[in-house]
Amino acid sequence: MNTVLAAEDVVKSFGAFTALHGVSFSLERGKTLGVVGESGSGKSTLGRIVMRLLSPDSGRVWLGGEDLLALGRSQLRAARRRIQLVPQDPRNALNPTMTVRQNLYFQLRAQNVPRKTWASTVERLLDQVSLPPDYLHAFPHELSGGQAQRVAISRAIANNPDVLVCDEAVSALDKSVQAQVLNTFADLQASTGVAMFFISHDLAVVEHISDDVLVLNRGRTVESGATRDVLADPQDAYTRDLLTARHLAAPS
Amino acid sequence: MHHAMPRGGRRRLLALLATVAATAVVLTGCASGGSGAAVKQELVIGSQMASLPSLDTGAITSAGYEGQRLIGNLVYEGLTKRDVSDPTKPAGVGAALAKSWDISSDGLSYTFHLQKNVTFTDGTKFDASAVIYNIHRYMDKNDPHYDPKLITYYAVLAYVQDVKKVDDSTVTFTLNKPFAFFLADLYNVYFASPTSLDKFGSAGQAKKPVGTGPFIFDSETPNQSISFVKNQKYWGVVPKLDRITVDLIPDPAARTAALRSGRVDWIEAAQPDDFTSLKAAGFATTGNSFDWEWSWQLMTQEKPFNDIRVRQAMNFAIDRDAIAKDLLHGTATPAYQMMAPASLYYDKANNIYNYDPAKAKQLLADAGYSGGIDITVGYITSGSGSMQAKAMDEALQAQLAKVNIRVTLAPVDFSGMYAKLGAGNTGWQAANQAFSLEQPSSWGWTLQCGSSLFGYCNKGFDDLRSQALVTTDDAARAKLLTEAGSLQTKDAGWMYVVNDTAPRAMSASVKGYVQPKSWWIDFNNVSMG
Amino acid sequence: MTDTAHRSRKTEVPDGARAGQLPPEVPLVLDATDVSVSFRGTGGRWSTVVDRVGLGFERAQVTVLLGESGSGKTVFARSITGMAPFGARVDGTAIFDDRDLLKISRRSLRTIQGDRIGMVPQDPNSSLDPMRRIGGQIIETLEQHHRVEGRDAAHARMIELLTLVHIHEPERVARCYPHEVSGGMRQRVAIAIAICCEPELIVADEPSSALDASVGVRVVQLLGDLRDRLSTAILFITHDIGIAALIANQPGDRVAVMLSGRIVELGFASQVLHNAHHPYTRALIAAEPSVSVARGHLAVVPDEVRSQRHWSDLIPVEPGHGVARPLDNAEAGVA
Amino acid sequence: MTGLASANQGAAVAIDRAPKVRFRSRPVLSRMPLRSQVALGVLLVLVIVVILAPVLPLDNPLTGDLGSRLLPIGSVDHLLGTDSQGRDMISRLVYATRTSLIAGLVPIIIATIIGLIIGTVAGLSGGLVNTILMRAIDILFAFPGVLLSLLLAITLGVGLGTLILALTLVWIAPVARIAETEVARIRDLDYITAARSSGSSFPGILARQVTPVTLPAVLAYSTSLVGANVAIAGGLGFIGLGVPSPQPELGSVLQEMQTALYSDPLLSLEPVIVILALSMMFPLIGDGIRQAINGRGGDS
Amino acid sequence: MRHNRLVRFIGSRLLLTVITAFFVSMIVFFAVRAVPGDPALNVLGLQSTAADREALRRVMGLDQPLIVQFFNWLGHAITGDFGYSYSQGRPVASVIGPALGNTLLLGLAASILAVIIGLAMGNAATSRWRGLRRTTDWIEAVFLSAPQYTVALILLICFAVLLPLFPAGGVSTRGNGSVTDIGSHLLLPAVALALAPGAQMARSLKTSISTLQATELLPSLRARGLSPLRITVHAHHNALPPMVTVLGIQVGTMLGGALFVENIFSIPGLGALVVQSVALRDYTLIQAVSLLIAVIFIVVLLLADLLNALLDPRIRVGQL
Repeated sequence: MNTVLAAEDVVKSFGAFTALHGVSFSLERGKTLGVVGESGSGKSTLGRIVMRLLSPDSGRVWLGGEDLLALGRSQLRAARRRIQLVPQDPRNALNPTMTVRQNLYFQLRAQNVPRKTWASTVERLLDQVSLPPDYLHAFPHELSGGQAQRVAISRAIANNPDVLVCDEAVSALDKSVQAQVLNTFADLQASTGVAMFFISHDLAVVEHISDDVLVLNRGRTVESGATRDVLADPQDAYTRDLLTARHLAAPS
Repeated sequence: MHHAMPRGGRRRLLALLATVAATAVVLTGCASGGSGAAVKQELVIGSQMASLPSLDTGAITSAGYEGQRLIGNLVYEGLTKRDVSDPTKPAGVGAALAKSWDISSDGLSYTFHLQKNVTFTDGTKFDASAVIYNIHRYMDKNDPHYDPKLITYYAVLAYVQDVKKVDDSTVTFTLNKPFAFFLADLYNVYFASPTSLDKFGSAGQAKKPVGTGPFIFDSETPNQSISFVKNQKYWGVVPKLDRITVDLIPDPAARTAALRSGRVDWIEAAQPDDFTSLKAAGFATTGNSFDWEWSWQLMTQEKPFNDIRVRQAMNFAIDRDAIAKDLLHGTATPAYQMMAPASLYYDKANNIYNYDPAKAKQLLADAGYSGGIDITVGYITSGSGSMQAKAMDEALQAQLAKVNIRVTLAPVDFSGMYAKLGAGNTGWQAANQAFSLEQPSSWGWTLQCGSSLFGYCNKGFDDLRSQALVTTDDAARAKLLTEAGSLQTKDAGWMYVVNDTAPRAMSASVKGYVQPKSWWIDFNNVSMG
Repeated sequence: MTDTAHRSRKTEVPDGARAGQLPPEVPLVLDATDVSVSFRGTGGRWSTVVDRVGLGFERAQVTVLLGESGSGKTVFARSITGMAPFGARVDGTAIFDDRDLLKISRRSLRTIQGDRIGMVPQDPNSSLDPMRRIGGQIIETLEQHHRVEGRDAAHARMIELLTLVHIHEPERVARCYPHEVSGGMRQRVAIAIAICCEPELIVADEPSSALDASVGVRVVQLLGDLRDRLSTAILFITHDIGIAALIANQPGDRVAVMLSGRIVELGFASQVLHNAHHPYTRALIAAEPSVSVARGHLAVVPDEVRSQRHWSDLIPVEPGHGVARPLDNAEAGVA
Repeated sequence: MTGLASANQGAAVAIDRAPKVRFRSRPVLSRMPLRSQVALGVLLVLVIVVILAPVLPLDNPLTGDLGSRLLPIGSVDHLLGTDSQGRDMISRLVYATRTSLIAGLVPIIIATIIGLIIGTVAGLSGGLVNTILMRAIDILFAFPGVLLSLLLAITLGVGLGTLILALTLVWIAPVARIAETEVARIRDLDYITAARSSGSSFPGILARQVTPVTLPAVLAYSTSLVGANVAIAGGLGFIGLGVPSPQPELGSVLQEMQTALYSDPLLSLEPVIVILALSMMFPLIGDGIRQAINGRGGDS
Repeated sequence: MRHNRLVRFIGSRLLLTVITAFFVSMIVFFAVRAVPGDPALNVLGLQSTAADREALRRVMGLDQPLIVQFFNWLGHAITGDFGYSYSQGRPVASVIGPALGNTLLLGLAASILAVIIGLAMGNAATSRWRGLRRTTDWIEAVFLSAPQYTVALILLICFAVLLPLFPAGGVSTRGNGSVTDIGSHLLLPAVALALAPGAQMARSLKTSISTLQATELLPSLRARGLSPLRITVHAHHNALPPMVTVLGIQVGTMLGGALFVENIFSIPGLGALVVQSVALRDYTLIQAVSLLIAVIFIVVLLLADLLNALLDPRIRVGQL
């Protein structure tokens, strides 16, 4: 049983607006699930639910076999150490009042990493995302977008989580920087076997990085399966529409 | 549908703006309304009253003597009045609605011969029935217009057993015991129109008083001002002024400002510090000594003032001359005893307290307070006759501090002072008020054993006073009261500070005003020119 | 020293590059030469954001300005249309109709902006006045430039414009406030305003980047159609190579690649996108994620390219296609 | 994206190029604008004077000589004149400033601590807790501040202690609201979301992530509030609800000097100017702090 | 549908106002009731007996639980019966009337001035001349933080005492109710009240305009070639809703400032009445006037919101 994250029939409404109408998926160790959809499709809501930043109205979420929704406060804190977030906006990914080192230390404290290993751990982490240790002293506003995002990734992998939830983690970056970050993700996955729940509106990115894909439209799953299969032969009109846009815009 | 909305919105906005503008115009109109054509003979007085009293006869006294002086005496009259025609003498008893009277030899029966041809300003005739109607209203609990508040201001009526009509213009009062100040004290027992009372009751009187006085109540703006117009049909000398307006300006600096800006023609209790600059600017200032004591009433039943030495120490500790001369620029004279120099009961020999801090300290030490004392003193911030209370009390506070008498000042307003005193638990060791002692019949609440709000009790003093109250011979009575004053002074019942001269300032256009040796004023000769 | 390569057709790199596109005597709509823009940073130091850039625009031609954030492409486009950001210092010339837009008075500028040069801003959510109805905003611009006489004519023209940008219920949409319609619709309205006076040049600054991909693609297609119908020159700014390819779809369209305030490669779209010579352009294209590239192997812009401070003027590599080469400090100083 | 923002990003790229990276922040003080530095300097001098007042060669502020009342400015022994009790104005004003600074600062300090806790807790918890706390605070906001302080002052009675208590109660709501706004601004930012999903505890996030970001802005605001608070305390003193006499307090000195409004207007202007200066100094300093924070780029 | 939205907005706003007003009245009532004192004594006076007072206390309902008293008081207050002011010797309502008129007049004058100051300074602060901007910044800093009563005193001393150009107090000259006369009386106090609100509005205008500059609206309008006048109209139209909100909030500042300013300029308005009733310790009056001032403020805030709903299509029909 290699499934690290799974959801079944998740429903979530905000007032009269239903963001998710019963979405299910499962994600295996070392794999990447791409979640695609345009704004309002519910993909970010799903991301927040699997991290239990939001509670669904109904449905179930398992993290490594544990029912995430049934956990008590302290169990939840422990569970959260196994699933980590790589946020969208590099400008807001890090606490602006703290240096890179302090930002990482906060994470290590939260993860119950022994204090005496902190100093060496953070250097190792920066190295993993190809940043020199000088940057430990930098404040976030002194970093470029790509650098900040790489620090955010290093924070997320600080204690070898099972799953990374990447919520539009590369969409605010310039293309060339995006490439760097995507490479970093791929390298990390290869070396640590972390599973990725990869949310993006950019079909190209998802195509490139995902093993499986989940296409959402207005809160419903319109397509799911292996990336290659789905995108080669989309069954749903919405997916085809997305693909058309993608292909139109692709440099031929 | 949808494009109707914003149009409507805009129209509504315009309507709103229009409403605002209209409101402004209306308000402006209101503010200007009522003034109409220019009134030439109009006097505007800036008074130190902080609020207007109820306008029902006796209730006017709730604003103190100032209320009577500037409101009550304009609208109402009593059978007698305080005669202030001679500015060199203290006020005596004069005839008012009664043109003359006979007193029985036992002093228990007073027969008043009423003025004829007097009518209330609503046309009702003033006659014996009207007198009886009013006295019944004050005394008879079953009278439909009986108001328990009024009788509290008419202590004199406690002596009255019965009132009888002899004929239309004659009434006889029968007293339950002889009372030497009966005539004097009737001065403020006002008479209101029975017609008006029957129609509108006490509440009506409180809003729209109808009396026989030289002026008729015109209008009031609560909290701001009250106006009177001349009573054209006044039975006596018709006043020269067409209109008197009294503005409430409790703040002394604001009174000066109002006088200077021409908003008022006359201010009560002018700030002495402003006298020089006011004179330089062409304003007239007046003042005359009269019977007005400004003192601290010490709570003699409680520590530390239950010890006479502490009370005397207070009196030796203060520099009255500095306060009278430096602080008040001579608008008051130092008070070294209970009676004011302008009082009928003044005796120079009783001036026993000079400025002697060393002696004060010694007395305190003798009383066992070598470390000094801590006291709280309530004082009236503004209102009838309180002079420059804050500045004076702060000066006293500083002077007393030099002999280790540490004073905390507790400011209250005029009515708040009496409410607190009445409640009994003031938490103060002394209170600062100012009053006239020309009415010995009303000394009860200040000086009489058992009823003094300050706990003052001296049997000898009470005996002399009760004797005086039934002594009809003026000289003998004065002697008794002078002796009483001497006793109280030796007792150091109060801390005597100064006697007021009622400083006023007025514009040069106010003519014919001579300040009497009294609290009372006669507006009949005053005119604008 | 000057980027003479772009200045005018006479000095455009290769002869015959234009063959078949336009008659040679057709003048440039806007000719920007040697434009530099700098800002006063903290401490009063001037930092140059656009460095001696020149570009000319012809009717019915799309010029794509391709670059990443911070490359100076927006500042350049705004500056040459007289819309330099507050506090910017602009040097150079931008000749439009024999007048230099960088020199003429604001008043004269106003008669050109909106009338003969239209602007499609990046974010339609903030470029339309939220307090005014859509129709009113179009009519306002028409009236400002005296393009219509009378209310009825203005209304008719407004409806015509909305129809032109493929809005199906123009009467209803005209009465809506911007927030009542979708983002794509708002961008169409912005385009309608930009073209309402039939301008000779449209500057479109990333018009699709705030929109969902499928909506954005349609907006870009709309702009392409309008170029055909109105023969307008379009300066199209984007960071997205896919979008660049989508709009620059005709043989005469050009792509200029901007890096740190300099144009490092310029040529016809087909040349630049399929036969890039400059290492930066190549890296950009190779950085495009795709199934065909193995994970972890997307190209990255080499550090030495990014940190290169000086680039030469464009050097022709084939007809109509020029590339800048790196200069060392000495050369830059000499140059 | 504006040109300036692009230019700034250009600067960020520049770090990539720099061969040797050095990160250093300028101290807060030097990033303040000149006028804030001046205000801070004046405040420091004032605080020192006020603390040292008992050992300075000043006259007794409580007793004066009735013979030398209302001396004009420039008198030999009394450079700033005397008040209506003949007390030296310099001494009066120094000691009054002392009282007023206490009445101005202490309530704000306490209110900031309490308000910060309420505001950040409400802001970060959201939901019902937020609704209840913030609605309660909204109700306090329905009072003009002066009126609320006046009501509290008469309820609690006259005196420095009660004045401080009343003013503290007045200022908790504004501070809490600012703190809540600040937290709400960052609540859904990525780094807080990341912190929440890190497995850290609520107090941990509050103390280590939220408070450091919120604090500078709240402190800047609170500093500005001291000015308003000095003004209100003075106003209460002016109408006799402040510190009882003879203890000098700027409001009561102001009221006291009204006596001289016509005889010597300039004399009566002295306390006005001191109150004016005090109430303007703190907003200037607060503004300076705000600009210094923004200048750090930490949050804007 | 759109109408419903507006109706719902107004309805919810009204409900909120009523709830706020309820709690506000609660605070006013209990704050003042917490002050020790015997209202019966105030009414009956010194000579009354304890039994009389006790009887009156029963009549006045003072023997009932506080919460019952509160609802009684509130019920009466809603019908305009605020009780009896012993210091004024008449029903509170009759005292408040004229004071309210004066305060509204002063408030209106101050609001108009504040709007003028706000527009002038806001535009100066966003002008293209650096010198003007900096000067305006300084003036704004001064205006924002100068306590109203200090401004009032300075104006009084400068323009009524040292240089007697304006009257030192009151609302109008005796026998003269002309608009110019009232204007000359209200000018100084209105200026004293209007500076801070004016500066706040200027700040709001400045923020709005620079926000519009930072977003693409103003650049886009410029790109459309619109004349400066049209652009200014657009900018001010957009800046209007926040300015209205600020003005609404600032009315609170003015009402607070009026407490002192009315006193200084001897204007018999609500503010002066509060201060006076504090000096008189007339708690019934304090309760009534405080409640009235707070309610005026709440209503102004409501009006500002409603006005915004009319001004701003996004509130009127939109997502908010």
